[in-house]
Amino acid sequence: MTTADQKSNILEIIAKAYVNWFNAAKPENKWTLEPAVKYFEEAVKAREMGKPVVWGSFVSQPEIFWAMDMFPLTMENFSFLLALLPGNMGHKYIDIAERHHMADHLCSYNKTMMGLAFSGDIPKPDIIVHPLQPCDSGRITYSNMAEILGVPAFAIDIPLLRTERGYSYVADEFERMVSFLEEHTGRKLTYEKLKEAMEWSNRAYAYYFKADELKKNVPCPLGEAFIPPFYMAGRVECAEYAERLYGIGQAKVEKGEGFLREEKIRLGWFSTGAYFDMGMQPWIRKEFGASIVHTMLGSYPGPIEDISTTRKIFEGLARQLLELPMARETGGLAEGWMEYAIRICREYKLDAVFLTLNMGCKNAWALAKLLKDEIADRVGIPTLILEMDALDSRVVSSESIRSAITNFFNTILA
Amino acid sequence: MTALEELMELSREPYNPLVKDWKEKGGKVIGFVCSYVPEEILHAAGLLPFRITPTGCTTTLEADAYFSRINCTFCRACLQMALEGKFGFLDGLVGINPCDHIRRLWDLWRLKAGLPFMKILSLPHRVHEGAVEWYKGEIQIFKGEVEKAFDTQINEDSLGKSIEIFNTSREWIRKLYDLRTKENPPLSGNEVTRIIVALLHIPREEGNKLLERLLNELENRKGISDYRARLMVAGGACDDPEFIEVIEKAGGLVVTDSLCFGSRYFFERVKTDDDLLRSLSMAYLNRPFCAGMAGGERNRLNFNLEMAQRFSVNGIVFQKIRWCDLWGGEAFYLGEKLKELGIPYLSLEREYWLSGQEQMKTRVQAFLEMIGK
Amino acid sequence: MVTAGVDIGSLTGKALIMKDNEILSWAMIPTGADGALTANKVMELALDKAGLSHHDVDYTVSTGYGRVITTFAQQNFSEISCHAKGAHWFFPDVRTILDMGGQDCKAIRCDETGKVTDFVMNDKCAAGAGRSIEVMADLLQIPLDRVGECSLDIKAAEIPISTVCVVFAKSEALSQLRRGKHKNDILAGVCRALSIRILSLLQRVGIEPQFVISGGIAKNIGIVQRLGEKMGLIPRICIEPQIVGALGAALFAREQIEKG
Amino acid sequence: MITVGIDVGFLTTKAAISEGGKVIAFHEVLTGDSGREASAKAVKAALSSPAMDSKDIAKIVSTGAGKGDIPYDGEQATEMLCDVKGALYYFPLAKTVIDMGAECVRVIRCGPTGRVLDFGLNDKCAAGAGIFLDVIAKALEIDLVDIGTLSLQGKEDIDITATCSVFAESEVVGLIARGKDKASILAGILKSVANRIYTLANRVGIVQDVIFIGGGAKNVGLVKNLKTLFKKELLIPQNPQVIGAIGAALIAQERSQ
Repeated sequence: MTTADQKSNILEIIAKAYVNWFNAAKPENKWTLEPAVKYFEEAVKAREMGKPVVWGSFVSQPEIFWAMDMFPLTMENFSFLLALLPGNMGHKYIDIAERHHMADHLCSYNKTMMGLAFSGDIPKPDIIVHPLQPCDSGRITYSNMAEILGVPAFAIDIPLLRTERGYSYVADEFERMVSFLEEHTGRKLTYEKLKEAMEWSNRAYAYYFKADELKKNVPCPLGEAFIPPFYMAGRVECAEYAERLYGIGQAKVEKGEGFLREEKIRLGWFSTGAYFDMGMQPWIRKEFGASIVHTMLGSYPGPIEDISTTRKIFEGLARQLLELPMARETGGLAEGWMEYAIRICREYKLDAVFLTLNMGCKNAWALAKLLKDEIADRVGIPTLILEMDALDSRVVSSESIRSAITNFFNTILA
Repeated sequence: MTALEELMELSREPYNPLVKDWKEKGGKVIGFVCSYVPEEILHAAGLLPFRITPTGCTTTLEADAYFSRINCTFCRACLQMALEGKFGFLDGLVGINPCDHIRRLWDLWRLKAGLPFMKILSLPHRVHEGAVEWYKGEIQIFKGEVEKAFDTQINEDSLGKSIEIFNTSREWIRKLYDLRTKENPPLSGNEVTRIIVALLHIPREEGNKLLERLLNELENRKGISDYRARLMVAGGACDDPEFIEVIEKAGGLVVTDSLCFGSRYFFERVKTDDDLLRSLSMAYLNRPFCAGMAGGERNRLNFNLEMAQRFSVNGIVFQKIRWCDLWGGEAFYLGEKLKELGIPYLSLEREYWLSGQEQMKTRVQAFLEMIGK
Repeated sequence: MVTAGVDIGSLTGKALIMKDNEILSWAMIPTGADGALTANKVMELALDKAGLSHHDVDYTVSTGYGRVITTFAQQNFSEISCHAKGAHWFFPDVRTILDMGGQDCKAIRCDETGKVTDFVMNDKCAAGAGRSIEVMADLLQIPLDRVGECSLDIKAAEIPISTVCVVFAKSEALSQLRRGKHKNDILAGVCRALSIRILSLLQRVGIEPQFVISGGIAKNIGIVQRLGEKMGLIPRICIEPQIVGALGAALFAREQIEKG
Repeated sequence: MITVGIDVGFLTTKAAISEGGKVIAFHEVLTGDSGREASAKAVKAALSSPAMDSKDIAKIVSTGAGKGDIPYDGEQATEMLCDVKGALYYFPLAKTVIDMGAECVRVIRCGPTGRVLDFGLNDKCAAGAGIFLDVIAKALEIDLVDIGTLSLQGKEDIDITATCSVFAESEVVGLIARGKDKASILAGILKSVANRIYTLANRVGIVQDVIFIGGGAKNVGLVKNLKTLFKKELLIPQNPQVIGAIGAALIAQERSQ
């Protein structure tokens, strides 16, 4: 007997879920859900419309796929959505992965997607493309997944250090990737198509970068939940989202308004959150008057400067790729994350930091004390270290996470 | 003392007599943690390359202030000994990024117990032509850093000589492994692990002499016949002879392995008739893959099968240190495949030092009973 | 021919005497501080019941964590093999066995001859091992053999137990008691938590009928029923689940003689 | 005007009375089946010597695992705050407070005014918490209070490798079976517990003066092990287990002004 008995198509389930969320949303918020609704509608139909489906990682860029008229699915997205959908759907797939001897200590993002792929509850892709970042767990999972599903895969190798030599190595990898894609899909990448995608992408990155900068204002004008769907970067929807978000933030700043009526404390949330409890952030705002002005997954690098040639674009993408959320933190040497953390604490005028130690994240766990001490010594603000699993509520319940947070506010921030 | 006895002796503690000796003669010792670091470069610069093993470490008290309970105990043990000053005899440390734990070990060691010479190489995680070029470049830069730091020149000639020396010991070890294909191997698995650990901790010239003597001795050493089954150990880094001993005490003679403290480290010869740096990069990257190499599943599986067949093993013991994601992910694929192929397969998770021995013994015994031995 | 099997577990020691394929007698006593002593004692008891003495026994096999200190046994086998063998004697069509001892929990797969084909054990942490039931029974002052039925007779509502740690689960239960919750409702939560952990272990070897539960846990209807529901099949229970290991050992003893 | 602090712990419940910033009485009772009854009992007893009138109670502050369940309408304070307040009352130079209770080990860094700067908890795994010693005491068939003194007579050095308290329990049983003496086994157990506390303290950071409170501080064997690990002096108040309650009483004073 297996629990994968009752086949269910996760794509359709999530497409439906987004429609429901859209219908339930307040009129003024509907725009934030429009792109995702469209994206998953298309995702369900991608095959019929003859688009090759490519599975990719969330620390990668989809522009090239859109430009080649392929349909990119970000697998971590499913892990995330399955965790927050009612009924802990994610647990089922985590169990399937572990049952097949996938070590229980891998990241639950990866366990969920491996279980999902293995269960057959999501149609096999035509190709898998994954950069070898941000961690061991991600690297081995995508690689194994391709082998087990028997799907051609391309892994973008990532150098350790951010150097010119490194960037051009990654740019070369993009060239190798494109010829791999052309070979397996019979489609050609043209500069015109790529340029068009990059213009939309740049627009999204540029506006969101400015929106993120706005959050440095006191009070912080925007909530942490509003992040453009970068899995659609290279398409108009993502750009429009970013532009609109920036507009809202700008207006608030001009009126001197904050996202919170009264901003008592400015929090930075490094590393992942507890995504199985979507009520947690609102609770923190309400309970402690704290606004979360920076989150790891909500802070993106800027646009690409030079898109005059395909090679220039690859070189730009290479730089951007190594600065994407999480790659920026866990990639390279310890100083990379430490210096970035210090900069964020200062520029965003943080009063305290939440550092989540996701059960799978060997990097965060290994650097937690370095980060905490560095932040205390150089910025002089306290860090709450939260041991939890970002997706698996069975590891640490949201009750105990909330009580840890309450303790922190009632003692150190008292 | 026989060569075997000498090697057993040398394997006991990192700071062994030969290293002491080397230091007293004013020699410099450079440590490295992962088998992908090109030792030949260090050797050619007149330095003693020293593959770090936390041999004898039983606690990670101080290390755990930085590393956490979900980090690999091999790396935690290395950091512990570094913080205790047990690696005080090192003049430098060469870092590399095969996995997150070893990369973070490099960070924490550097920031909390820094050594005079500290450089890190960027290892590719996918083996292809471009990666060979990239790693050649890394080795080139590294060569320059070594030359600068120790103000010496490494030329084709000196590097060529060093490569030959390392090729020789690779050859001796291959011969040693050949002896284990016999029905009554002259060496037990834990002896072989001790030999390899010793070899990684001493000047290679000395090591080669010892290996040569050992091979002669073994010709008339009585083979081991009182075993229930022939086993192969696969998986992540394993430099702990005592772990192998637990398996062998239960009656499973370890006759071969696919470990980076074993066959994987020794089986690739470095070409000397071509651009040497390129040949180094080529040889190191084309070794039977570590789980850190993306898309290497078949490469790893085939190497395991090849070894299993050549040494006519009755089963494969896959072992990894808990919290190792690379081998923990690989277990998914390897487990599925070996099941399909009907090859008996036992998966053990361990900490660097033996804990819960009783449970491990039970598992191994049950495994032997399972394969009808 | 007379053979004996001795199973020294972390909580209880069992001995079983067989004549050819018939069980003559068996005995069970709690494992004291001295495992070797326990082995001797329980063997004596079993022999008395059978009206035999040591020299009537042709061959003895020991198993359980005390298998090596059982000095009078000629051979020892792992409890994993013994439980498969014993369960197969009761149910020749068994394919999956769950054995839950004091501190570890084993999921075993075997073939039509009762030979082990795959197995997994919990380790590092006793979460989901039999000990937790003991601890709870002791805390709630309910006899061990009544825990199961109580856990099924829910009064108000099942009380979820959040921690996996046996020791903390106990204090979590205690604080629930202090809040005036009913013992049964607490036990319901305990048994559910346990069966979920057992199930995930079983799923790692893959569950094929017939599914047999051996060891003390088989007497806990609360666990057995919950497992059955979750797996959609009815677990088979040996008449004397706790002697399955010793039985397997005695059967191995016979094989040893037949092998010569 | 007097104030009361109540610490409703897992094993015992403590009440302390403070007047004018001074601690004038305290009492400890077993928590038993009901934290409410236990706190009532403890407060009554504390008020009896010297005899005081409950009408004079200006404020009650409760802390500890059962702080939410007391038969008075008082306020609550976190265990960290109370530990620090109580520790500073006896040792004004306290910078680090280690509290080993039955269920939770706390390491707290504090400022001179009683401000909590940082803290670390071990409340996920029983191995390392006080309750673990309870389990071991039962396994060895000895009295919990004797563990410390007995362990000092240990002859040989035994390492307990098990990471789980239930496994440790059977490891202990196994050790006895192999004829090891109880004292040495206890020494090994206390070493493993001390190691866990030390690791936790290291992550938070250890600054002199270090104050050790809670039931664990009464265990001389544990204290000995910790001193060797910390290579620092450990300051221990007379009644380490009531410091939390005392802290609560003092906080009640501050809040009532």
